[in-house]
Amino acid sequence: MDTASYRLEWRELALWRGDRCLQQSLTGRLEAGQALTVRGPNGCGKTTLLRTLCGLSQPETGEILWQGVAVHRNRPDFYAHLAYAGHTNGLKGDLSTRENLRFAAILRGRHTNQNELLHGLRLTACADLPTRNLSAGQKRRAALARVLGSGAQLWVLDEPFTNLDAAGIEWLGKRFNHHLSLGGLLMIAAHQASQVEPDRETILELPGGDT
Amino acid sequence: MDTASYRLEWRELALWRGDRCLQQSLTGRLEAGQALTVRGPNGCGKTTLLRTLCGLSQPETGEILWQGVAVHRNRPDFYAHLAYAGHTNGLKGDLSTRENLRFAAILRGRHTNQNELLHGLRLTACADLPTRNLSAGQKRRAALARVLGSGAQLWVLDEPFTNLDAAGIEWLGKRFNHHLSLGGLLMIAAHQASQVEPDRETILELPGGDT
Amino acid sequence: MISAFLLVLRRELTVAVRRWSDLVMPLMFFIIVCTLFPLAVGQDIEMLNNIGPGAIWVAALLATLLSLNSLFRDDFEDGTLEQLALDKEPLSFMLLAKTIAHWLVTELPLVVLSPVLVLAFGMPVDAIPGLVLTLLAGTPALSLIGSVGAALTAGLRQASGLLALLLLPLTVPVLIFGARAADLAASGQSIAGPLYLLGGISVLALTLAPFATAAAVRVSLD
Amino acid sequence: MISAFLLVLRRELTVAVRRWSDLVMPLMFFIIVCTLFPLAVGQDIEMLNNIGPGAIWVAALLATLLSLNSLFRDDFEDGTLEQLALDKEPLSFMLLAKTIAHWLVTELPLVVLSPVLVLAFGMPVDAIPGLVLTLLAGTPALSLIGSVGAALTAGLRQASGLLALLLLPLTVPVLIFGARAADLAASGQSIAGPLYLLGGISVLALTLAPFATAAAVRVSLD
Amino acid sequence: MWTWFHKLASPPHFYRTATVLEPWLFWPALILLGIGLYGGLIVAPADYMQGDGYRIIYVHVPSSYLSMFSYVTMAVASAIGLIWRMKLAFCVAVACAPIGAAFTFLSLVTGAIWGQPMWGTWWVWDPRLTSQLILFFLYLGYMFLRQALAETRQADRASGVLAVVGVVNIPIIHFSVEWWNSLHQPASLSKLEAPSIAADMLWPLLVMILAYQLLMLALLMTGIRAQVLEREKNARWVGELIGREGRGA
Ligand code: HEM
Ligand SMILES: Nc1ncnc2c1ncn2[C@@H]1O[C@H](COP(=O)(O)OP(=O)(O)OP(=O)(O)O)[C@@H](O)[C@H]1O
Ligand SMILES: Nc1ncnc2c1ncn2[C@@H]1O[C@H](COP(=O)(O)OP(=O)(O)OP(=O)(O)O)[C@@H](O)[C@H]1O
Ligand SMILES: [Mg+2]
Ligand SMILES: [Mg+2]
Repeated sequence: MDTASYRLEWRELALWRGDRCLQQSLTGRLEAGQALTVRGPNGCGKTTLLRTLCGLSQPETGEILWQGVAVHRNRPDFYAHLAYAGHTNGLKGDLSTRENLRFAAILRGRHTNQNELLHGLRLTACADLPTRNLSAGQKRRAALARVLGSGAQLWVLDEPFTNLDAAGIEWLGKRFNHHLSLGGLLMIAAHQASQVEPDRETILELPGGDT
Repeated sequence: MDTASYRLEWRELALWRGDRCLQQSLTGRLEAGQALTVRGPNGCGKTTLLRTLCGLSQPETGEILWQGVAVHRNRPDFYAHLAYAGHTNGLKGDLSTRENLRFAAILRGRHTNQNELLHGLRLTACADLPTRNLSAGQKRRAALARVLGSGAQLWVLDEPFTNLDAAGIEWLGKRFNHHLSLGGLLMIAAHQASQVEPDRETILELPGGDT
Repeated sequence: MISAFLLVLRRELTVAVRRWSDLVMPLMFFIIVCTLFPLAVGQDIEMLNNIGPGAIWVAALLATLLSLNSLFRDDFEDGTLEQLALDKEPLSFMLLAKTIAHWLVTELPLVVLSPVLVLAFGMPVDAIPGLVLTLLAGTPALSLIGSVGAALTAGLRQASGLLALLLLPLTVPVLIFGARAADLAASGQSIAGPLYLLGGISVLALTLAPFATAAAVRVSLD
Repeated sequence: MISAFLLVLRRELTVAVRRWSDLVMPLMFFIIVCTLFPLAVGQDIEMLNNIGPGAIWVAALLATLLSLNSLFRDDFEDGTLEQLALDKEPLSFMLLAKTIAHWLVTELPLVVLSPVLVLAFGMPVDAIPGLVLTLLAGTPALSLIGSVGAALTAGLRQASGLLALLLLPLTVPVLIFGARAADLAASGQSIAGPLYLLGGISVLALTLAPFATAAAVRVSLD
Repeated sequence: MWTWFHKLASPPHFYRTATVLEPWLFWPALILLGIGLYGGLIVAPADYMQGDGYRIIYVHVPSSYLSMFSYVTMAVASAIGLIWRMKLAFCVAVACAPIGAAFTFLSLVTGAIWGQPMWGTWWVWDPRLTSQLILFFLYLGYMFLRQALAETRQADRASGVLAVVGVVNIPIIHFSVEWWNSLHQPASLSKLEAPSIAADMLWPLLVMILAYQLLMLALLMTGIRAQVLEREKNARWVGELIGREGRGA
């Protein structure tokens, strides 16, 4: 990871779905070495916010800046530093975990040591099964392995702890802190504790959810 | 709910996937008013166990009895008392929550008051959206609503707390205890605390998971 | 049991209406295939007349194949198939309702549209009732037999080729009798014989296919 | 950029080869569709001869449609499409790779196999080169135009369904020119005219379709 | 009766039975094949219409007949497996498929070779020929479906359903000649009272059919043994078996 310090900013975002306004006037920033945890009741717009910041959805109003440059002006540069894992796992069910990871790594032009990562995530024994056959937690682990091995500075994770067992959650927390200590940026949406050291963490509590 | 006391038993179950033996010689029983929480590391076979007990998978060896009768001998009677929610939500994305629930209710020959349930699960505001548009937690709530409104004695839930916010988890715990106090049976797989009163709960700790 | 049946039927129809673009595809395909023949074969009226009934039947079979692909796959993936399998009502019955919905949504429009296509092939107007009758008698068998294949391949992705391979041997008799009867009808002869046969196949399929489909669905879920 | 392109191509091919049956399946499908025609239409050799080119083109279009159905839907549902959209390489390029893989896996085998089917229709052996050439020139257009439609329907908004419906007729010109050219080839005439036209459509599709596909994918993901 | 049935159905026991039976089927099959070929190619006179070309009948008819026999065996075994949840039955069904497919292929090829001089073309879309081709597709479908389903248990049951459903095609093949006017030879053997074929030509044919039948059973035994071993590879008795043979060698 290079040592330049990165920063993501967003200003006056308004998030709409259909004819409902989920959130308004969201402004914030995330700097190197910091984590932002988005919390809030179900349906308040966490996923929508994360997807919007990644450029998968268009905000109704407002702008998003990576290194001070509007994201949609410079997708290639932004995406070169971004790794995202959403509610869906982004794995091809017909390929094994190893193959899925190798594909993701080469696409990023990296050659990480897969084995260490697979071992840490306790996926070694099932790394050669088609991911379709994995258990829910194993699928989630494989999706996380893609992000952890991406070498990206900014990790955006939507409920990363879903389906993980206690040991997995703890291990993941350690990796988060390690990533932050190297100057990475982390943004997660979660209903559980984020496992990040408190002094590195900012919590964004989104209001809303329905009656 | 009628007052007869129900019971589910299983003897010497062996669970296999492909050429891997996940669990062997599982024997146990679940009686009216009791909850069984299945725990264990990712990939140890919780989902497989639950699906097998419901009759969705065939066990390699062993038998499963409902009221002392082998389950596959008497599907209609067993299924009349069973409600299951797995990792997938079992919702038609093109239909609204209300439509999905109405369908489930009529199929069971029941006319529960949907509105109360929807209100409790905080789904009222989005009850007429196609479920495809719901947030992850809202989808989960809709799937749970199907089980909670089913009037079945035996609830089998695979990681019911996934994607739910804190308030939702608490609310669900209350419903569990209520169901048990009426003489219902509950079986869940979970990585979190099950929210069930300790004296009603049995914990089945499955060994395994991979290196 | 009847109410469960009607309920499933109604849900399927509702979903189909919401996804109307999926609905129109097989129909468009049917029309395109039928109009292509005159283009490929040329203007020779007699020849067109000759291939007309066969072509319409082939188009119907292919349109069916196209739509069968997703008959159970969506339900398999979103978990609703699982829920049906866990119901106290007999699975075969509810799957029959699904199949009937498929017939209403995919096949019936073809049947209704076929008179127009008769004209495209320059066939005599008298041929219309015969053709429509054979399609009415034969297409239920296509849907029913198709549902068995669709259930067997529900859990598989990219299974369209496999599905065709599984279904061809089972549907060819329907195709042959159907085309034969339509041909007779076009030349003004009596179609009673093959028509009864087609009806017979459909009734046979109606009594047996739902059980095979249910068995296949249970296997796919395992 | 090129390496990302090749990588996507390789992954797609790996997914296809994963189960070798998947690769053989479009072929089987193609053969099966082609055998249906003689069964339905009868054994009259001259007639078979006449419909042969058209039937082979219909079979090719159908095989394409069936497989396009799931070209992006799977990727959409399992989230890999999202991942591609978040990559630093241009999305249109990677989607083009996917489309080319689709062509290699689905269409190319058909083209290679088509000579055998020429025999099934009792067409003269001289017709083979012409048919193969028209298929080679025309099928890329089918895949490319199809990919736009597949991208639009992946997320299935109502409006995109409508667009897909509009796209389907776009493949009709390809089909018509293709069948016409194959027909000319079978009767020993020069096919240069329609062949250039087909090639032209394919080249046009190659330059425009990837951008439309990428835009459609971004719309589907929003 | 039932105890015997259950004993036979236990994989190790059946494995041993099959091992014993195999040579007793294989060698007689070879001998009969020799006799049949001798009778068919040398003893039998040339046909007054077809000359020597008709001799392909000695391959064509037995393989055609066995293509159907194998399918029925496969379907019956599948039905037993589905109803009584008997794994061994599925082993039988799985072993039948490639054998049956091979016979069907042989029947198609010899038929086509024979058709060239007889009808002046390799292939016509005649009902019998078409339905035989369809039988071939049915076998392929069975094997491809198994290939596509990764888990054996699932593959067994799914392909079992297919085999049972597909059995409706067998009567269609057999009666196709009578139901439609067809180019193909109508039944000549089944008319027992007055066989429409000379005795010199007939007996080698019968011998060949018997030889093919025995050969098919021998191959079936081999196939079943392979299946049983494959499925029970983790069982103790297989370990012992391999250990013993390993020591023996
Ligand atoms: C590709 C071409 C052919 C195919 C697929 C084919 C297929 C078959 C089949 C399936 C049977 C078994 C019928 C039954 O047992 O019910 C059969 C039997 C027979 N075939 Fe063919 N055949 C072909 C060509 C021919 C030709 C060219 C001849 C000779 C003119 C011929 C002569 C016979 C005879 C004599 C029998 C025995 C009929 C009986 O006794 O039932 N076949 N063939
Ligand atoms: N074909 C196969 N061959 C070998 N192992 C397989 C095969 N299919 C599935 N498995 C393994 O079987 C196990 C299935 O576990 P299951 O889904 O029951 O786990 P679980 O306890 O529910 O886990 P989670 O907490 O992650 O949901 C996984 O470990 C998976 O890797
Ligand atoms: N077409 C629409 N019209 C109105 N509201 C919509 C529409 N589509 C989506 N929504 C609403 O937008 C919200 C989307 O929320 P989002 O998925 O961002 O929630 P979330 O905070 O991630 O929730 P969760 O914790 O459940 O994952 C939901 O409340 C949903 O009901
Ligand atoms: Mg969310
Ligand atoms: Mg699980």
